[in-house]
Amino acid sequence: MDTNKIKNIFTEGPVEASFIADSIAKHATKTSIGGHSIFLGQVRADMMDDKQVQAIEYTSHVEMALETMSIIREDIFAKYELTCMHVHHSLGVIKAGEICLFVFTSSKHRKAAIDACSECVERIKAELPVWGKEIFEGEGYQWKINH
Amino acid sequence: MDTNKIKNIFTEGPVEASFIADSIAKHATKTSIGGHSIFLGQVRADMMDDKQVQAIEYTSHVEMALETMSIIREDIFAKYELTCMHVHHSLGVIKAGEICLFVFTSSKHRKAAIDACSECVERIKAELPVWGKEIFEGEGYQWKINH
Amino acid sequence: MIEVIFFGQLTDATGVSSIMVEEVANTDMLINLMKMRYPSLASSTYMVAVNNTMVTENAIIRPGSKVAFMPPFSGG
Amino acid sequence: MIEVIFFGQLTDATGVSSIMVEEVANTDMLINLMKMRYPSLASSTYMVAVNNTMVTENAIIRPGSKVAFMPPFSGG
Repeated sequence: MDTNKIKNIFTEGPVEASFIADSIAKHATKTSIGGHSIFLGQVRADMMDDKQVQAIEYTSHVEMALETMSIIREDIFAKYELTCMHVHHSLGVIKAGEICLFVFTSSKHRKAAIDACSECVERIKAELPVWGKEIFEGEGYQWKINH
Repeated sequence: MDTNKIKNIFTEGPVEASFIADSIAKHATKTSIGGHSIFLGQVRADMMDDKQVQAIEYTSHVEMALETMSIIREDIFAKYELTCMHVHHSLGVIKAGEICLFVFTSSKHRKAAIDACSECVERIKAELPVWGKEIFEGEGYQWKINH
Repeated sequence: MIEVIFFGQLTDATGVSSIMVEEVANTDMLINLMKMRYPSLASSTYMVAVNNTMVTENAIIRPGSKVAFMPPFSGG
Repeated sequence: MIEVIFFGQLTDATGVSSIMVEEVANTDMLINLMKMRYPSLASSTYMVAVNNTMVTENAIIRPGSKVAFMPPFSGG
């Protein structure tokens, strides 16, 4: 694995709407793009018995996650005709209502962007060594399970 | 058709990144949402022979388009478990690199949001009476064809 | 009177986006009338909607209706 | 020495996120050693990666390696 190719995807804290806007605006100069597809993961205030999730604390085996993400990126660029793909995942405590995952794909035609975005999200959830600790209001926690 | 239910989707000019950011930020209070899916259509500077598209001018049979969109909205809410869905389509001259379509769906689980967004985009392109006039640099134009 | 509206590339064929015509009984008659007035319509592809509802067969046009001639959609 | 790191709910089982252990020849031996040291690991679900590569069968561990014990992923 050529480590020069490894991009960081992790950011401490939530993904802000203003960051997403900047990311979109940067693509205005890429006039071969016809469609963007964006997925945003948002922390839910789920109720478990009588406890409510107030935040998720994310941790990761960062080095391994970045290597895995790099492989996912290569696979997706090989499979779809994309102009670009950007992935941002939060680490640390992300409160309910905040954004913890931002996947952004762009292509000439919409289908490649939409399919690549959705495949990327599935692979991130299945393959990246990242863990979410659901912290309850008051006290207590449980470990998140991906479906 | 209950006209009270008919929401406007048209805006004169491009969809700005800051508008998209505001739209995302407004969902932070909806803590039952786990995933958002966004599609953005961007005007491409396509080359046709030796002429380059510098903008698309959009016109619509607005009244009919809004009635059709209202039906699409009802169908999609009946089919998918969505928290909300927002659609914005530009009218007037939209320059290459600018955003002309913004479809935004949110749900508890990602699959409903992603599938609903993609279906909504397909139906908008196939069913809404909207036309794009591709204006070339210099002079001349051609009418856009959807695939 | 009936309001007839043209969209997209059909406005290139007709040179107008909207006209008022005397009552005609149905869409077949209106289409024939329009083809006589704007001969290049004959070689155009379009759909017809009466009062915002698409019609695929000959349909009655009541006075005061709005009839739209629409080429294939190209939004988004 | 070998660095052993634990993630997610495994840190509840072990009480630590990272330890250094004397060389052991392979992952089977390391897993047994860890289960002896942290008995509640035996009832946990986890995968093992040696130097960021997932291993599914017994694998050699070279000195200076980093071995990760990882519960099912739950990112996104």
